[in-house]
Amino acid sequence: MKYTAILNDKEREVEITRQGPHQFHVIVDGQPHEVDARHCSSGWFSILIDNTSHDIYFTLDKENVELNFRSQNFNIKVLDERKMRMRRIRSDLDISGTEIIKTSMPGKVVKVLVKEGETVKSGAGIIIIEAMKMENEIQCRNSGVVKTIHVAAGQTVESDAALIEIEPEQI
Amino acid sequence: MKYTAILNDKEREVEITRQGPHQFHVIVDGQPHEVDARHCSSGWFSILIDNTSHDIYFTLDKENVELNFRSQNFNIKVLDERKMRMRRIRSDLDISGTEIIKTSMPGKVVKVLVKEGETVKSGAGIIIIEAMKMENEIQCRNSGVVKTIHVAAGQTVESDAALIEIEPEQI
Amino acid sequence: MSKKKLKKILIPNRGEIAVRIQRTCRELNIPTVAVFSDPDRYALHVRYADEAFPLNGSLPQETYLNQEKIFAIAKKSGADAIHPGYGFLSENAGFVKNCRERGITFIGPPPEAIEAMGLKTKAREIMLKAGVPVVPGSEPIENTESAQAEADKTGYPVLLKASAGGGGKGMRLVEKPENLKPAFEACRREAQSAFGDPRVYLEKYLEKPRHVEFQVLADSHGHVIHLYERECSIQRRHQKIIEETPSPVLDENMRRKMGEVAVEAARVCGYVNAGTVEFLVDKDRNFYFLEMNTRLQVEHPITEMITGVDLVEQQIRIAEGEPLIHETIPRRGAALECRIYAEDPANNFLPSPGLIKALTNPGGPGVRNDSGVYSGYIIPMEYDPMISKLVTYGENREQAINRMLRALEEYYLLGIHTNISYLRKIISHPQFASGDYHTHFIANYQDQLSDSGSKHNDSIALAAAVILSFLRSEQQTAGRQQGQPEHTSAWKLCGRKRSMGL
Amino acid sequence: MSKKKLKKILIPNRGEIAVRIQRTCRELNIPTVAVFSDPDRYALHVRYADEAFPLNGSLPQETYLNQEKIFAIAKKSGADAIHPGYGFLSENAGFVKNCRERGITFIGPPPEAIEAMGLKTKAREIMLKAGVPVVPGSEPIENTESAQAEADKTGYPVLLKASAGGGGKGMRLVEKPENLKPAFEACRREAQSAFGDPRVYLEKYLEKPRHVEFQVLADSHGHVIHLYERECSIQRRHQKIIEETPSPVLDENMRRKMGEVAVEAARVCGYVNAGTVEFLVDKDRNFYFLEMNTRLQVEHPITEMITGVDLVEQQIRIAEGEPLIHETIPRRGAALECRIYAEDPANNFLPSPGLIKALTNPGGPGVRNDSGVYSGYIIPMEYDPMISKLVTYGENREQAINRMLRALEEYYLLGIHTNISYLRKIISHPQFASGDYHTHFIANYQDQLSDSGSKHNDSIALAAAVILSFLRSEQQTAGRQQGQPEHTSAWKLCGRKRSMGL
Repeated sequence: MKYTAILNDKEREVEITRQGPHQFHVIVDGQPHEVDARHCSSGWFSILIDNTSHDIYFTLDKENVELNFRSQNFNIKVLDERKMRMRRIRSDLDISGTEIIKTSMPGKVVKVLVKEGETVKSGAGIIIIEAMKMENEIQCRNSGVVKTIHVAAGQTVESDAALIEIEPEQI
Repeated sequence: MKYTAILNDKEREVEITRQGPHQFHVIVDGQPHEVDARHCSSGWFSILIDNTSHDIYFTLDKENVELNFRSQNFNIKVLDERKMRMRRIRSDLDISGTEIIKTSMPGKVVKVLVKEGETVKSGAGIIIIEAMKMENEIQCRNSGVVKTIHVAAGQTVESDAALIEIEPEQI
Repeated sequence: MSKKKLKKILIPNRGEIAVRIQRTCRELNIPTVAVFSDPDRYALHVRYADEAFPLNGSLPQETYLNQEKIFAIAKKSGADAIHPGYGFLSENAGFVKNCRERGITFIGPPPEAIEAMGLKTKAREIMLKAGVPVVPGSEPIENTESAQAEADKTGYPVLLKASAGGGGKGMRLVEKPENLKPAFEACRREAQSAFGDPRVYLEKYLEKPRHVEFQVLADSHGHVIHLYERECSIQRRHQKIIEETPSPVLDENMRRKMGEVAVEAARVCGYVNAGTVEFLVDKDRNFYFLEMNTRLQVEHPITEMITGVDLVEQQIRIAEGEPLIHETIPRRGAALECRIYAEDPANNFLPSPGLIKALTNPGGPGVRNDSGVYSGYIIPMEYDPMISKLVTYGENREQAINRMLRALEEYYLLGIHTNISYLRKIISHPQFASGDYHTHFIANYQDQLSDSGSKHNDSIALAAAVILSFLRSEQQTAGRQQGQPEHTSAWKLCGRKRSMGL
Repeated sequence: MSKKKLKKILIPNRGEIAVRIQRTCRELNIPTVAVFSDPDRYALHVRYADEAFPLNGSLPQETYLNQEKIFAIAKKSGADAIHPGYGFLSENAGFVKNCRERGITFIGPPPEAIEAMGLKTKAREIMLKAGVPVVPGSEPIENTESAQAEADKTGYPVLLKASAGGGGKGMRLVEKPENLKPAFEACRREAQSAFGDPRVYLEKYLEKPRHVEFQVLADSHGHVIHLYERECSIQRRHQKIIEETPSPVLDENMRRKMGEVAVEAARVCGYVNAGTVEFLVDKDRNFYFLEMNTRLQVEHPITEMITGVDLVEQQIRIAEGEPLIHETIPRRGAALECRIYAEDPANNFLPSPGLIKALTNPGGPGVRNDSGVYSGYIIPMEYDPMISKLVTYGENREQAINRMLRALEEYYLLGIHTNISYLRKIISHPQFASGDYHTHFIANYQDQLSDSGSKHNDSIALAAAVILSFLRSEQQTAGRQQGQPEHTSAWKLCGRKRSMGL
């Protein structure tokens, strides 16, 4: 069976064939591997890939696979051929470039450092959030114009809530 | 709500009233206790009983509750009033005193030490099972007569399988 | 001071340090009383305690800093002693006085020593009088204008520090005059929130300084000894994250001199119990008194590793009025500590509270993990993101480092972000290995440390991800055929199945 | 012997000792190769290894004792060295010779030393010649008749022991002539199954003996040192279950004498690498050579705790041809080890394999846990039921004991039966605390040790059990009202709910 796996925004071809109850033949980027994969306990996976041993913690959420081993974290999207076709169609429609400033953790807004309509450079400080006794400044990734500010100083915010939206400057 | 809890073959009365989302008023053997009980993670229960803290691991299987804390193990049967009535009716019918010799773990029968029809004293060696590289002799609890032998030397046995049955001697 | 065995110890603290203290108490067969804020009902220190009482509330002021509530619980539970841990009330002289008035033994120094050393500015004055060299700095500063004047006088860069502070909280480096005002304000806010005291002072910022501190123990009979140094120069935002002992920079002569000064510093302020004398060492290996921390330090375990002494036990013995049994304490080998934080190094080190989905603690030879969390615990957003301290011992520095790398690799803490792989990068860095580093180490090597790691595990990850997806789709198909709802975890079944054979 | 850095180490072993060796290898940056039997595919040593190869089969003879398969894997993986651990091939001189022939470094003694010491009977002969006192005993015995004759000559009680044995396996105490025959037969069966050699010999059984052994290290340049003793008198069915160092019975003079004899014993048999010289100490404190174990001992960690030395690292260095860097090694404090078994003390110590439903490893100061299992692991029935070794360090014996009690209390290993509470009873026993005990300790105090523990936690257990039942019935009612199937775990939901508030 053929899959496309997306790691760090790069698409990679992976082909898999079952060889036994726990044994698989896997071709990654054209390289063949013999794999013995076992589910050891909830969330834990032990794989022997060409006899090298790796102890992997995983979570599966739809097509997203999160893996952790040897102190490294991997977020991989795995798509079969049908899903890959759907994705290609969808991506043609996706043209919005608005950056949404979020906080990855709940906290309190200490200060909003920008005003609506203001032009900001990539890496500029946008907002200060206090969480776990520390003040943290959140910066924007891209240059642009501040479009909407959803929060104000003093307000408590949830993780992943949209705080501020920044539109790319029109060229 | 009233329950009968059976611990070490003794019936104990326990009354419970909900006081809050995690708070309970519990009367055990006439002694009242204020309890704050939280489910910390799968199988783990933290209870504060009159402000003493106990970290309890539990498994629930129908009316059987198994608890482990402070290196102690507790097997408790908890019956509500309806189940208690049913139990009383059933126990009147239960008159068999046959002792069934079991092994609590899978293993291999090395030797059967008794014959059918043989009279055995309480504590007598009945069978030798090899498991995990060790030979273990299993003794009977009660004196009686060997009624049925289900296994033979060399045979592999599962845990909790009935190996040998011993009937109490007729008085 | 008369001898008196302690009967029950209340610990108005949380997290790993509360558990650390409980462990020694349990070894000494002294029952402990935990207190907890609303978000901490599920915390490990509550589960580990003998008794636990709610503080009702979530703000520090209404919980771990609330003396009235704490004393009420001490009375109710019959606790005759309090061990404050670090942070919270640990360096609050008023609290210690209140303990004294209530006949409760405070396991720590007398209030006079805390006052003398607690106001960093006063401590500096005392040390200068005793002939101990001190880093140039100011009195407490009340407003931005005075801050500007003092900074101009000292010369930039300067460090702003909470007068009542410690542990890196409420500390800011100011390199240029235009940055002073916002830094001063942020510092006051943090100082207020962390220590309940907004006062801030200012200190000359030394070039390439090393931070070296000495552990001291003083009993109530006038004996003071030291237990060698801890090198704490690996800091991020003025917070120590890796500590080691012995310090790679000290030779025996310097160690002896600094140890004598540390003992003298404790003596001149009438110190009793465990304390730490902090020094800065400049690039020419001059040393300056920085401050004295009048409590157990976060990094105390590395001293325990090389001396074999349990510092919490010593604290309790001293509080009971026992004399120190050690004249001098020999040391052996080397030890290293890494502070494990719930934070995201890839995202500006933002704290990362949330559910710990899986946890494997490292073990084996020479490894100690002082943790405050467990698998299934939800790290609350209200507190410091430090979740554990990983400590290794080695016959020598190289072995301690290699063990730390091994232990960090064994440490799986999943569901949240942690600094584990970041710590590995620091420890594997050749400059760290050389021992020749100072407090700017992290700032200097920031780019190398934020490298996203080797890519050579990519194909392993890809293979694993595809196998997982493949197995799930197989099982979903099987599930649909058997009429099972799709959301039933096929993975559970898979885990159970294996008892049935290969 | 020329110096040669080892590049890759194959470990033909399993369980905690394989993981223990892997840990040091990882610290030294030497990749490891694991091998595994069919039931061991899920074992921790496979998960922890760098490489892992199947041995295909489940009997020891077709797996961990199968030299052909092991050498084939060594070749395939490019391993240039083998660390045997303990048990299995660790004391098989033929295997060591085969390693030598294939150019593979065996991390252990030369085959000649193994042969000399491996046959317990030959070892005794050598020691007698070197003037070392030896327990009276026999040559290997081939049949019941000779056994009876030898036993009559020596006088009852006698000990039957596997000639090729060690670690308590294939050992039987015979107190009366009528018990000799069945014991002899059982012994031979066990010896065959454990060591692949059915030979058995017979030894005089000393009265109230203590078992005290010395750790030795010998390099390939003729240096031999010892690393003090381990007291191993707490035994059940001739298997050590608790070990400590220093031994409470030795004074400095006796320690020095026995240490010298141990070094001499290693020297006379041309020993190289780590080994252990076992002595019996009788009630008048005479000591007798018992045997030499030509491998790493199960209980080696307590020596590591008091000396700070990593014995596996020393083994590797010695195998690489390095000279010992230590002339003598100082010791500090005291250490204790408890062997944690999957067995049921309430049911005649029957092994208790099965699924580990929950596992919390103890931690904090002075605690080391060398484990071979994990939460979710199914302990197979095919192997020894030891699942971990819990080790504590203390400034003195009292602290080491108190820490062990604390650590055992922290140790939750659920789903299977373990000896954890049994170990606590031994350690809390006043006779153990006094240090005045011998190898009959457990037999003598059997009744006290099998006490089912205090009842004062009963009402806590009852309250907890009823709350759990009450909550479940509430949730089942709610579930039925919402049309959920009854078997859906309401408890899961409960665990998740708490993120939503109090």
